[in-house]
Amino acid sequence: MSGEVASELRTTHVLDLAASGKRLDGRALDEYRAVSIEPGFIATADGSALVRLGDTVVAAGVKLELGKPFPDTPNAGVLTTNAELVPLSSPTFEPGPPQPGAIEVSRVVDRAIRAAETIDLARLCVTPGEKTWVCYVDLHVLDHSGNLIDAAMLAGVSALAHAVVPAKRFGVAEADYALAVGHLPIECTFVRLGDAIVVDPTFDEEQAAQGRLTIATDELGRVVAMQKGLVGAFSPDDVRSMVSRALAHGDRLRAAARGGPA
Amino acid sequence: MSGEVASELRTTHVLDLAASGKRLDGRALDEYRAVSIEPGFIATADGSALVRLGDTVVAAGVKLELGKPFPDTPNAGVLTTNAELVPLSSPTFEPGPPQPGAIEVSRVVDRAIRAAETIDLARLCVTPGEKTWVCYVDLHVLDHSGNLIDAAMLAGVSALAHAVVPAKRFGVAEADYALAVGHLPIECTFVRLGDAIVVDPTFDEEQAAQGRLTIATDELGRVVAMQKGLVGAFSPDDVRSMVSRALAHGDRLRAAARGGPA
Amino acid sequence: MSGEVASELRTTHVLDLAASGKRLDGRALDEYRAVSIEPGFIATADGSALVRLGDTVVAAGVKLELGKPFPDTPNAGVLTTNAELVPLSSPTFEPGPPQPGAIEVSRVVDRAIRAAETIDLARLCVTPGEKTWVCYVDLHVLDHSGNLIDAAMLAGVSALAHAVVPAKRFGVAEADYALAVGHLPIECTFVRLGDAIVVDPTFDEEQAAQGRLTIATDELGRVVAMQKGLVGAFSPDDVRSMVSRALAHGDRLRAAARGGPA
Amino acid sequence: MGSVGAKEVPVLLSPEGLRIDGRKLDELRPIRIRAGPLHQADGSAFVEWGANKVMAAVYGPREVHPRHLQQNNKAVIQCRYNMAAFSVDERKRPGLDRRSQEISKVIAEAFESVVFAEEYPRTSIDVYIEVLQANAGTRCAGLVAASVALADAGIPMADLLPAVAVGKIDGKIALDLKKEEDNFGEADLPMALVPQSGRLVLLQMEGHMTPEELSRSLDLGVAGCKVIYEKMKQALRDRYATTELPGGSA
Amino acid sequence: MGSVGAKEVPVLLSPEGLRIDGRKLDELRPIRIRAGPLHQADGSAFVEWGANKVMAAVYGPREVHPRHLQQNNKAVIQCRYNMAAFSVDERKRPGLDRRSQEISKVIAEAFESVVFAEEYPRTSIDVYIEVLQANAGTRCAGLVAASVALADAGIPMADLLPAVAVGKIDGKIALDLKKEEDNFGEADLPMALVPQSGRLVLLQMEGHMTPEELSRSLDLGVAGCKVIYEKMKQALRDRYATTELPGGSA
Amino acid sequence: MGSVGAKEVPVLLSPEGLRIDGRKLDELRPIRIRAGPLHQADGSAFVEWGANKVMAAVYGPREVHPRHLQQNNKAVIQCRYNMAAFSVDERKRPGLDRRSQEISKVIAEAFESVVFAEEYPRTSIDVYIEVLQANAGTRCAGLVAASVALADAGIPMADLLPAVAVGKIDGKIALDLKKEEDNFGEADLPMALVPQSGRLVLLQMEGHMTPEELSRSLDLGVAGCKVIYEKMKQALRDRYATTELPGGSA
Repeated sequence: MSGEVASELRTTHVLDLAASGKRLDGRALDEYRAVSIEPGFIATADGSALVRLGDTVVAAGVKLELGKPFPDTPNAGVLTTNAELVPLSSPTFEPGPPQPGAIEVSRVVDRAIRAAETIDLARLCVTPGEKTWVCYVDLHVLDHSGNLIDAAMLAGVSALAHAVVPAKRFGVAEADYALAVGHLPIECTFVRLGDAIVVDPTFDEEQAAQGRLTIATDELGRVVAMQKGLVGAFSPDDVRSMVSRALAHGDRLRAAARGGPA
Repeated sequence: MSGEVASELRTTHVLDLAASGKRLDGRALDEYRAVSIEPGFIATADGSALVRLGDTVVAAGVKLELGKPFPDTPNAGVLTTNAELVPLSSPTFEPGPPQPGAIEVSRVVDRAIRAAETIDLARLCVTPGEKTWVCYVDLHVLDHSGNLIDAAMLAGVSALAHAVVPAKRFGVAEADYALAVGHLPIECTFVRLGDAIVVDPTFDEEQAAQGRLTIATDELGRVVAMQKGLVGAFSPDDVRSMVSRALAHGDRLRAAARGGPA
Repeated sequence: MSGEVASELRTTHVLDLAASGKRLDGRALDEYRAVSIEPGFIATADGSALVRLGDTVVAAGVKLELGKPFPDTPNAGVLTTNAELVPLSSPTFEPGPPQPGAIEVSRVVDRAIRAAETIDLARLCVTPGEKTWVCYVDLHVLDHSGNLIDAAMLAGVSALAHAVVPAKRFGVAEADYALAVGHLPIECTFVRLGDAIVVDPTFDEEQAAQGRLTIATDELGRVVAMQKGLVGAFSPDDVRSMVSRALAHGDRLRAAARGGPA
Repeated sequence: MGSVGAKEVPVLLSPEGLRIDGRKLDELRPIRIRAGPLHQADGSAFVEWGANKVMAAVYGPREVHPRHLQQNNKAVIQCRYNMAAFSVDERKRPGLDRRSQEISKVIAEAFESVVFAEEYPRTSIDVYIEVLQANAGTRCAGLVAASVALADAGIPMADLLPAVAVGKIDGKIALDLKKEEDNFGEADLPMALVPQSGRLVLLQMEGHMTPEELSRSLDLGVAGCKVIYEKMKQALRDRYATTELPGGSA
Repeated sequence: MGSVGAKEVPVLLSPEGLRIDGRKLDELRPIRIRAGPLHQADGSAFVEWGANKVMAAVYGPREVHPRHLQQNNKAVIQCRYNMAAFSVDERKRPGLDRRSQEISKVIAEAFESVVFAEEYPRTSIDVYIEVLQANAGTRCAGLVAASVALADAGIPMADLLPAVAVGKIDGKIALDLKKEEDNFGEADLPMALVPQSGRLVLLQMEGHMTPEELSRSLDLGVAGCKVIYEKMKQALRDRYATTELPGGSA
Repeated sequence: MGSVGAKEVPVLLSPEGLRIDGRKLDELRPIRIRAGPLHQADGSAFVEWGANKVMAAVYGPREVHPRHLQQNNKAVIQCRYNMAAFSVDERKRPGLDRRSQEISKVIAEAFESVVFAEEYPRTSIDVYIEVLQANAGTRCAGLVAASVALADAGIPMADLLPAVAVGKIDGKIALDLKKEEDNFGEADLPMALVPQSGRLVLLQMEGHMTPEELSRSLDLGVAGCKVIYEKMKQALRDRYATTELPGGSA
């Protein structure tokens, strides 16, 4: 049986199940997979986390280095988010320059961090116009079993929440200190499967999906970022319903990212 | 009928017509298409023009920014010409890094601007060895219906002729001022069709051509640049004849680029 | 007869010959091809050499320019080795970015120069943390008839041994002076052909080889670099035996690189 | 969204509730759409929307390039959103940056949601968008232009795709932000609507909004899209009356 | 090897002949190997070796991509050794630099020397190595991880490929250098062994050694490889008892 | 052409009308051409022309790579003009810059005008030019070398392509400029001639010339090409007497 045929059969099966309110892995439509977060997984990073979302695994590493501020924002630090969807993590990823999928993950995570003001960029500045901390958030996907954006977001904010500014090593302070983080944004992704809208899709559900919507919320109950993806459409009422579900999932996941139990 | 066969038939037809002194669009062999020039088309540029040469459309934008002079010419400004043959403008252009065709257009236009000394690079220098104006001439092809070099040259010099140095915005003078321009070079392109040599070729004529020659002249009646292209050959006498024709066309087109009627 | 079949027949023939202690070009198993070194071949370089190793031809050019030291080694000069396996030199090379083969040649040569401390990087520094000589060793392969690494190494050290620091031209001294060079490393490459191990393989022998080992030695009789390549394996005893052979070949070739007869 | 450490924030709303260009909160900028201005493309459109100038062209259905993207059961839809070097205040380096690549992706997915791609298996429908002059809202202007260009090329679609961004300025929800409003506002929410189904095929957001604000933004955007929809249809009707070039009577 | 002009050289050997982490000259760092931690890959392994953390995955035999690399008589083996941006002290720019490309090449050649590639003509066997945390010896850790991943994927091979580096510190030959030893030592000699034949399929060296030192290094490395070989086999045996994820009980 | 703000202009013509190297205005620099110096290529040539050293090689007719460039009715002619990093005073970054790509294009078009490409449909004829030492006129030296290399490879052509640049120094038309003349002269006009037809297949120009000066330049260049043509034919005749390597007796 060719890969294409197998994939079509799986898609039909996923849609049939959804029509009767069921999912391949037995979850309810609004049930998130088990999440585990291991902060400090990477000793060479200034902040890091390994996140498992079901079988999806993403490592995040935060590095802080001294650099120059941008000319138009002399009093602000620099934040750079980068996602690597390396071919190790999925049969569908190819070696080479970043693909649109990787760029989308990094940009959606980046937008949420900026909009939620997780990092006060003004506090990263060392000498206005001259020297500032550049904060790199590198997201390294290891196992792509669906819903990369949520997993990458969780890994990113967990790594930031546990990051230490290497001020002593770079000779700008007597001691290193914890990176100050404000609101933690949490992404929550849904896909449409026929008339059903399910949360935290697996890889197979993403393949079968008729539209994807990612909603980032912060702890003040605000929406800070959204991204519709894949082929498909949502009504405004669909969106309103997903927003309330995203807020509920966000609260629970945020506690996990801060260090509490998931 | 395949595209290849259609293209061969069209080529034969173009050549047959030329043999009897005629052209597909009814022009005489030495007749240029209608030219229209709209300066100031792009408000975000410091100088701009939209040029239509028959159905060929090229937008040019000039941007001036402060930068460092090259180490070996500390008293001179910097001029950079770039042509984008974007895939929007022709079924024959592909996305990706600049193709040889785009590089040729930008280099031929650039050579003419330099040789004609359209811009006095020395006057662009702000502080020798430290700070200078960098003048970008960006040529954006929108519709490729033949003779891109001439259209791009016209758009480029029109944009330069109407450019304003943003000296106030960059804080190096009290007020912005018009960019000083000297001689305006005009390119005039010919192709051989059998024994005939026609000016300002359309796309179909370029496909049928047995050699192309572009001649840039300035208002002193000098030749400032030439470029032979495509497969084909010209005798020295052919070249001499095209030079006189290029001078005549150049005078008329230059007036249009300066702002007069084409 | 297809290229693939011809190549297989040649491989079989090379292996059959080797089994009886013979080689296609009549050499003994431990016999190096004739070497010729022409220093100063490139007048535009600060040091240069054209090396012929049998039919293999490599040009090396050394250029010295002023630049900034690396932040973590403020008192040291910079050495950069680059190999260009241009498609002119072999039917097997393709245009485009450097292939793994070119990267391997440059890195193996670079490692040997560094490990042998051919150049005292500290002496290249002009002003600590500010200004230093950057030494480029460019290896340009012209004819690839086998054993590129050894030929490139010979060309590189010959070019270095005859290089002149352009101190006057760059305005940092009253006169140019010879670049000080210390130990000259020499690479010696072997391939396995069945049970035989032959030195200085031709292109055909490399195609037939079941493993390649390159050993760089210096004039103190030390091994300074090694690189195993191609598919195949060597026992530790094989390696020990090749090391002694490499030392002997190295002494002879080093004299040629210094300027004496090969 | 406000850049940290950037210049001072201007007053975005007057005491009378008017915006810096005198518009009301639910008012669109002027829009002109011309269908078919280009000769080489199979379909094209030029959109002037406030101070945006955006050209779109469509080629296809045609051979897929590169070949390995070919699909046996439908056309692939490839989209390239590009900004001209001179389209923004500080010259942009030519070529697609990460932002352009992301926008190209979401626009392609929006069109895949309405084009009847299965009618043209093993082909490519190539949608090119060139931003010539940018002033906030270029992805929506690009969608509108590309949508008209697709219709001009005769590509069968379920519907046209009007698009608009809703934002938040000085705490108020506002339709169709211009550059200063986008730079110093609190949120930006671009969307593209399938008018006949009432569903959204493009939806992005950045900033902060309460769920209630977001809900109102969706309604405001849908209403704006309906206005734009009429202008798109009119442009296609006008197509047969005029074949003028861009800027011809601008 | 010591960078010219770099920081002061630390004491690498104590008067008692112990190394900075207390090891003896012929002692390996602690090694943990887990087979099969990943779900998407056809085979995988995670190796923690001293302060190195390296993940490997294998896909294939599968279609060759790009197509023109396909071989009619055997599988091609493609290897990509990559370092994560955060795996080293100073952030590494993402993407393969020249060092990574060279290492990818020699690792691919090592595996081509043992995999029975002729059993899968016209296919590709893709070996991916991701270094997540680096502390000297990552190419050997990568080889070990990839070797177990190949076995986990069921790819037929003549043997597993244990690998280790031998070096020279303070004039002494030492097994399995850690970062400070590598930075300030006098030589580094990584190798990969085919245990059943006693032959080396990967061998590199940089620094300076007398022929006699080199000879002893080869023996020390071969002995080290044999210890690692046992751990690799044990990891594959444990594979059927656990399918835990990386770091699960780390 | 003189760079603005560059060093002082040297005296290019003596009172006696002689040039900085003692040549008369219509005198060529010394030229040596050797056919067939390379062993791997199907054809090759090495040209020393004044202080230029240029190697050319031809491969083909052979398989087209990349495949999609293949033409059903003729061979494609691909040309790559490249400058070695050490060929100029300030080290050149390896790889093709825009200038090299333009020159590659016009040289390819020149050869397409004379090679009987329709004799080898579906193949590629690859022309490689490596500039090892540059001193003005490298594209002409490259054309001459490549032309001899094509003949050495047995590729059928209408004619060889001699080439030379004419320039203007101190207001006088001069043949075959060397570096200082090119840097500080007023015009540069490279051309390539088909001797049997008297037609030009490569022609470029930069600087300023009156139509009358240009006319004389064409005549001077054609005369120069004819001298070079004889040297090219002699090199091919000598090919059978010697197979020496480049620089062998230089």
